[in-house]
Amino acid sequence: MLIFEHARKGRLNYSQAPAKRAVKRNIPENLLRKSAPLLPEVSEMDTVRYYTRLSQKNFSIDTEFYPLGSCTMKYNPRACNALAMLPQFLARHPLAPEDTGQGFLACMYELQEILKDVTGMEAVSLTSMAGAQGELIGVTMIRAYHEARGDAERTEIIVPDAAHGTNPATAVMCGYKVVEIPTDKEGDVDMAALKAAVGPKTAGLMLTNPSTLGVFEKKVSEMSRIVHEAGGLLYYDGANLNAVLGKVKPGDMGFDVIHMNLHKTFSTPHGGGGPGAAPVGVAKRLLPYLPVPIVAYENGVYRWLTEKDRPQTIGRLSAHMGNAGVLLRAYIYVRLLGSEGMHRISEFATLNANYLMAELRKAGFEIAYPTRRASHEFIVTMKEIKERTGVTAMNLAKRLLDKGFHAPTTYFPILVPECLLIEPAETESKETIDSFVVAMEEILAEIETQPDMVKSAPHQMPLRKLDDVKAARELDIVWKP
Amino acid sequence: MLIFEHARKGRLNYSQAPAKRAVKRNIPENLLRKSAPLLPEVSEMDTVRYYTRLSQKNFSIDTEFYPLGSCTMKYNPRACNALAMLPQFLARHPLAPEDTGQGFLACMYELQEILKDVTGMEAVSLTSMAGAQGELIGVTMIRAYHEARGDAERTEIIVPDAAHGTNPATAVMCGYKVVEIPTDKEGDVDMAALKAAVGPKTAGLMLTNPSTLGVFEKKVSEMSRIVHEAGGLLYYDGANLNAVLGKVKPGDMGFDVIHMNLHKTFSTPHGGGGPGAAPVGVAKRLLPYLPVPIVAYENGVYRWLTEKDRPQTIGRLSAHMGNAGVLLRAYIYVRLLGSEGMHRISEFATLNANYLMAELRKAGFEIAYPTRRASHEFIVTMKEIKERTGVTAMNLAKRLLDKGFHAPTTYFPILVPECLLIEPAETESKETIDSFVVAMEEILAEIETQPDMVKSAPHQMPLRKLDDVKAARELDIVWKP
Amino acid sequence: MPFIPHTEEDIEAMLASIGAESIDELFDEIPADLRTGTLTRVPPGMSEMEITRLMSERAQEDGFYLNFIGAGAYEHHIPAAVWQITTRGEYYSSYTPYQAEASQGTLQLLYEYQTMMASLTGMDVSNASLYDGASALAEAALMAVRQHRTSRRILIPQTVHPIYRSVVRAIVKNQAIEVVEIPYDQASGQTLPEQLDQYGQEEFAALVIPQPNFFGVLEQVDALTDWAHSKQSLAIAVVNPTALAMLTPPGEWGKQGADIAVGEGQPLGIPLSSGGPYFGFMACKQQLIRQMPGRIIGRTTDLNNQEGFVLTLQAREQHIRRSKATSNICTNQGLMVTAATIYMSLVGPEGLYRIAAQSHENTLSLVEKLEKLPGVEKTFNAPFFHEAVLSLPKPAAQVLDSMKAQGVLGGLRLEEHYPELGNTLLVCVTETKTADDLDKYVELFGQALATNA
Amino acid sequence: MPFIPHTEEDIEAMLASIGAESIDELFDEIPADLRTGTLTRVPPGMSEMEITRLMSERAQEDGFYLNFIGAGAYEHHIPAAVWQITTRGEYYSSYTPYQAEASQGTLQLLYEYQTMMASLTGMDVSNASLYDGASALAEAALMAVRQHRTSRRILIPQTVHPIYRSVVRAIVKNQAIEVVEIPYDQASGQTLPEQLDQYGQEEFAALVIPQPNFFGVLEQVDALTDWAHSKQSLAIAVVNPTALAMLTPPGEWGKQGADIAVGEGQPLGIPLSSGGPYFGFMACKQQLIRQMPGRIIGRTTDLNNQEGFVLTLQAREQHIRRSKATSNICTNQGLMVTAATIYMSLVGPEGLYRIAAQSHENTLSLVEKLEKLPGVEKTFNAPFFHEAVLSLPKPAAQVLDSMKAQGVLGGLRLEEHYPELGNTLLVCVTETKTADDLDKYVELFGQALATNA
Repeated sequence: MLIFEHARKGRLNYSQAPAKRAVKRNIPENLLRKSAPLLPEVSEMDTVRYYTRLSQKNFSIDTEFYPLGSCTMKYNPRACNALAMLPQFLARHPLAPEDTGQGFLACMYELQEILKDVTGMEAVSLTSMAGAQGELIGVTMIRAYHEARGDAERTEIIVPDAAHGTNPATAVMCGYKVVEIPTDKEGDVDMAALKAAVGPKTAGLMLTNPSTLGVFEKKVSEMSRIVHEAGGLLYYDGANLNAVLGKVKPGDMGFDVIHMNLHKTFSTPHGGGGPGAAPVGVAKRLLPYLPVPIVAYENGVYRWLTEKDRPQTIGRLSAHMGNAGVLLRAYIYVRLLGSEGMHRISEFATLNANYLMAELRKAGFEIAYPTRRASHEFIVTMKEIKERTGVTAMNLAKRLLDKGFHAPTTYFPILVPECLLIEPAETESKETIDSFVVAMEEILAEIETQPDMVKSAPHQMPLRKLDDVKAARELDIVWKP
Repeated sequence: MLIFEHARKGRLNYSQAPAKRAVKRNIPENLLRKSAPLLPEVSEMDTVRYYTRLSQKNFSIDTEFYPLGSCTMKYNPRACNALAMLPQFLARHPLAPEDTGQGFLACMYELQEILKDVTGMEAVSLTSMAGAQGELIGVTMIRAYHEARGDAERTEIIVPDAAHGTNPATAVMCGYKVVEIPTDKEGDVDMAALKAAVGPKTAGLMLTNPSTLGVFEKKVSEMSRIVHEAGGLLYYDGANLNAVLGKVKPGDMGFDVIHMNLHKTFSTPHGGGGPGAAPVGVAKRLLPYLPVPIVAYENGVYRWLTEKDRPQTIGRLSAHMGNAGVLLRAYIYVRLLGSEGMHRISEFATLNANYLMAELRKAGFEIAYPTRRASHEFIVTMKEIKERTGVTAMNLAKRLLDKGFHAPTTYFPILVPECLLIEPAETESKETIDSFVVAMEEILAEIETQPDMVKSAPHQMPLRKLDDVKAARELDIVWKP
Repeated sequence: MPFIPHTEEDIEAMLASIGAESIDELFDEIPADLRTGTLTRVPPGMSEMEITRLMSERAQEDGFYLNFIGAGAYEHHIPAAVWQITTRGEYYSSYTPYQAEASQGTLQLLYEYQTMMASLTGMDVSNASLYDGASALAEAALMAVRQHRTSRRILIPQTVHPIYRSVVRAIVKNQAIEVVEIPYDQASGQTLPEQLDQYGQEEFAALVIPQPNFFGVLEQVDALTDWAHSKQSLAIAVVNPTALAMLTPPGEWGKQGADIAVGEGQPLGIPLSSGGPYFGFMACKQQLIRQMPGRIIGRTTDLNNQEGFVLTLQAREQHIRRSKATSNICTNQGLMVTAATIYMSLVGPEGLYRIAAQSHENTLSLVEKLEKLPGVEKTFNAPFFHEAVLSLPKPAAQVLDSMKAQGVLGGLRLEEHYPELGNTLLVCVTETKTADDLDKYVELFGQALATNA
Repeated sequence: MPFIPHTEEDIEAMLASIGAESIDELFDEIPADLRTGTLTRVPPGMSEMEITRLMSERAQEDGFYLNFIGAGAYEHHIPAAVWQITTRGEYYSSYTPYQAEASQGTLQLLYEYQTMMASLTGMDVSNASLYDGASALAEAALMAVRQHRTSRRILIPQTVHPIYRSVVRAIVKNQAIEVVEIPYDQASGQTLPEQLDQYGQEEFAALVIPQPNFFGVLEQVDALTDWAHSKQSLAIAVVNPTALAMLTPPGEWGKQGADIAVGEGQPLGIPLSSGGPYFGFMACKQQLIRQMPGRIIGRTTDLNNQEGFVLTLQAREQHIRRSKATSNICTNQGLMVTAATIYMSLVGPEGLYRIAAQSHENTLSLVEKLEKLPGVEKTFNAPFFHEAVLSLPKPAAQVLDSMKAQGVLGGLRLEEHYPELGNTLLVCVTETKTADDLDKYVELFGQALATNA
């Protein structure tokens, strides 16, 4: 039953609204609404009850192991939430004078400094509200850089075929043509193809390292050299920064611009699909183009740098300065871990991934890149199993739900058939990983003995498998009374 | 799996403890602990995950209809929780000087005034931490009163057989003998028995009105006269105050002392069994005996009254001033409702109860006191059904759990066989009550067609019926590794 | 090791299973010359106790002010239930609902959100949110260009929030889209329909119509919408969701209604929080749905024919369509929308109306009182919603500084964005302000005007 | 109608079903002369917005202080996770777990709590909590009297918290139980075992043994316990749960261990909150279990032989046994114990040890620094845990007032309860205080001593 179906006409939560309708008004009749909007008329208690119960229908990090590759589902410390929601922080208006927000701005400035250090970049802007927006900013800066140099010929962005879909989509949004290059069988970018692709039209290369295949691009320095020599710039998609935090700095790998998904590496909550935050870091040559505002610290005072201070900036990407509350959570998280904790993130994310990979291999699963170390994630392919039994990666994923585990990422990266991209993250214990292996072993046995049961999973969830095709075909996206 | 079974030796949440063991020490070796206590060694995330999932195994007001008679399970406004937990309130030490707590004390003083007004009593002390402690305080004051008058002969407290078990237990704790008097078939106290029971030994009468049978004692004024004429005092058990709030004041009914369960009438949370709070109100003659501390307002300043101000006080019942955080929640609740909202509580609690009683009667259930109005609760008896089908009140209760409703109170009051004491409370909507009636009708049908299924309920819960007898016989109350 | 649960025994057993000697060995594919040295600007770790104290001190340093600034972010009462439920782990720490069967909580809620927003805006459909109001407007502009096919020109009145205009420019510039700004009428603060024709001589994809506009002023939305449609262009509404409880929704503007409605969702239960996270909303007509970026939730059935919810129309999105997607957008602002949905459920249609009406009345009252002060007058003569521009007889900065010293943030100076307006102040009053607050404002404002500085 | 969901139509339909004309008619059994008039001292209702503002203002009025008061309530760091989970609706708004199958969350947690507390105190069993430390001590006294059968006499050292002694007297007096107070040694602040014999000549039911005692001083618990047992009496321990991470638990005191251990549970994750709600804990030896008041949870199995938890030994309780119950207690402090259990899980044995050890070290450090000030000395020469009594060269009230004006609460004056000690101050330092805090304390303290007032 939807919230609307709990409603009764005329019901009102008197505590939550002014005691009566104000009457003073200077609005012409023709601008006034004629009929009330369809908002539910439900009591406060029933609203609380409804949304509390509804929440219980979600899997989440706080309730289940969630080894979703490429998403870094790790513990979101509760302290980050509590402290970012201190009443004074919540109450502060974004346009309140800077001298009424020195405490907040100090956090933002320090976060910028910390992010610069861990990425090896020259400067950081916190404004971006999501990874995809970070990419947009990054590629826009690449474009601005070339334009400022009067180099109008560069119309292409090179993207490996293993990249997140956001990479090519972003390049197109920035007016570029996408040149896709293939991956070799070891999971690395095909260097010959890269060499063939670069040239005077190359504006830049977008690279995720470790890649979405869960392996470190060993020849990244050479790639950097090739692209730079051709006059292009290097973009670092920070989606997998968790795998190398404190171990390798993107700046040292030769990247000119990077976005960092704070909701991944820096453990801000995913919130059922946002809000994220994805600060952007740049090497020196892109410094003038960074989006504003940026926090500066001058003469003991924090202040915003704006277009006035940064005349070449690509401008603003959000109405204020980005997702401040998310940034606060990330700030608190890095302060909790500190310099001595940064590299532990990647170490234990990597340990967990390699251990789980080893255990699943022993259990009989096929690893897509068996000769490689896993980064913080790795790929199992169900290709052989599917051909033999008809059970797909998605079937296995749904069956895992029955066993109390969220499924890994399925069918991404698209170049590995029937793949499961598995990322345990560093906050999971060996016991949890072991119990996941047991569940995977059980399913492997079920596939042999009762494949139809696996194919029709889930069975233990409140709902059986949902019909995606029907959803798209008989589109019902707004409830009608 | 228990939390202990998620533990690993040597695991530590570094964020939650000092960075190292402090070494400075002046404690002799023989006073030092030799082996570590059995506290779990579980990661922060696993602790959060474990207790989050565990919580989902509870029914609660925030998730289910909970018509538990005599318990007044109504909505606990979330604002009360949020505001009582403002950081300054939480941080304040109970022994901090009064001038650092004027904001808090103002709330307490106003709460006292409000409670005096709604009960018609002369003064109120907020110190009591639960209903049973309120009773202890009340009867102790009755004792102090008689003792102060040199009247040592009064050794008996009269208690109707319908009373809560706390009433006789409290009288005994206060050194009194309990004289139990019966209930007539209309659910009222047997007046002849009362008259026979009172006399020079009578210290007082403890009465709940409306009674636990869900009916208003119509002859309360006469009872008051009888007891008072015999030299006894009247104690009002405020458990059912919700039924008459703003309609009748216990002071006007002639009561000398009253406790109010704030966790019932004033909607503070039950918290899985506490903390409660049960301020005590007194008529003039008991004023000197009220427990301290009490908040006074003098010359624009709030301060605690202590033994110095109140030399005849029965003393202190808690280390500080009672359950301050609970009192704050109740204060916020009464301010939200205000004077115009007090009587609505009883009106709609009564409307809901009488409506549900009428509907259940129509559905074929036997009402224990069919000629009476329900107060905020009423009793269904399964006596005939049990005799005919063997299905008990407890069986029905368990079956209700399967249908997503918490069970009513069963087997209390003990004088009605196979009883269900049902209290919907004013915050439930007609739709919810109607859906409960549907569930009750379904069970009634199931009793006729599949009584064994009903007898072996619950079936849909995570666990089947638990073995109470085994629990008591093979006592296991502490986990052993 | 904060947040890392591994014991020494665990590490040994895991390395043994992997067949590695040390954790460091697991990084052996990273060329040695790339390995990072020490971090120099990350401070040492803190315990939760220490960071709690630090953050509490910083919060106290920032303090509380009586706030009369609006300008795109509005202080409204947020019921305590909203965030107590929203921060439940099941909402707070779940991912995008890719596995529908394990995400019905979020999915069902988002479907309800879409329904509420479609109805509030009077449009046919809504997506599940975008980053914020400004970027939502940029996405609407891109959407209009895709739909129009022939023109890459967008008309934006200068009465649209100046930063929204900046954001639109920053985002659409890459795609060679031209943004044409339309000046406003200095008397009314409105975009006058009768003066538009010069901008319509060349083809354009869409006209943006703010309601209320940045000045708080109500635009002549019917005429503006009809004008855009008369030019075979789209009408994009930028609206305040609280105001929509009182004002004609975009779907009913003019003869056909606006085509796309976007706006900042923050007023619906999201704390001001120094500017974010907020959320942008976007609703549109049925025929534009496949051009709409962002997540969309659809109702469907499961194998047992039980009703349930899934992400739908994913073929528009980047993770399926890559370089051919409608946008690069990958997330919505799920948690914010969770809060907004609970907020809208708690206040309901009548509650939201009262909130809007009270905000409106409070603003009218304050403006009336301020107009009585010598030299103070309304800058514009058109009706306004819950913000108004006032012309002052002395520099606004001085007045604001003086009020700030007394704990009141008196509004926003318009000088930076509208130098032509001179000494003006944009002041906003919501339902959170009492009669005493208004009196206090007037008193401090009067004092500030009276002092020489 | 706040929190009442009834529409006009609902009310009409419900009255029709009942067969009543009006809601008022439902009250027709209440004699007319008893009907209440208007309420005169209840203010008009407020909206949530209004009460939020009022409470926020009152909270700000109270402000924050750097607190060095202990005396039975201790400021410790509380992990954010504790209360975020504890206030989840499922814990916060559930009732006593009478329907076990619908209450496994609370029941399983309470079973774990019992296990933790039994282990922390070194006792065999624990109940599921009592109201607070003071009332728990009173219940322990009653329990000892029931167990002893022949004596109604309880020995309580004056080193036990003065208010605990008041509460015990208030509760046990009704049952004609005699409370005998034992003076302390003025040099050590301890209860000296060698001076007890005069109190043991007459039979007594129990000796109460605090550890640490109210002065923060560590008692000679082994000798005290053995002395009580040598007189065929019970030993009742009153202990600080944080201290138990470092100190010998009551179950190991002397040759046989104490018989009952009680105390205030507040240090285990419960905010100071002006004094409550806290919780009392009680643990005891196996053979006393049927004398123990309060709820007890037991593990059992269901019809399918699955493990589960229920309330057990209810035959001791008032709702079954009425006038023959072990106590009139009806509730525990469920929600507080929920928080404490999560707290103990988060800090674990090592964390709790570090918290205790750091508190101890901090107190030692502060005392050392203060002793260097002229005229300041430790009042007692015995070891202490995280509180100490200091003798001052001038009235403690003056010193405290002076420090308070600088935002520091310097401790508790002992004069009221221990006039014989003169100008003394009980000061407490927990792990929450930094080296800077101690320096600040010393500086302000020194200034306060130096000024003439």
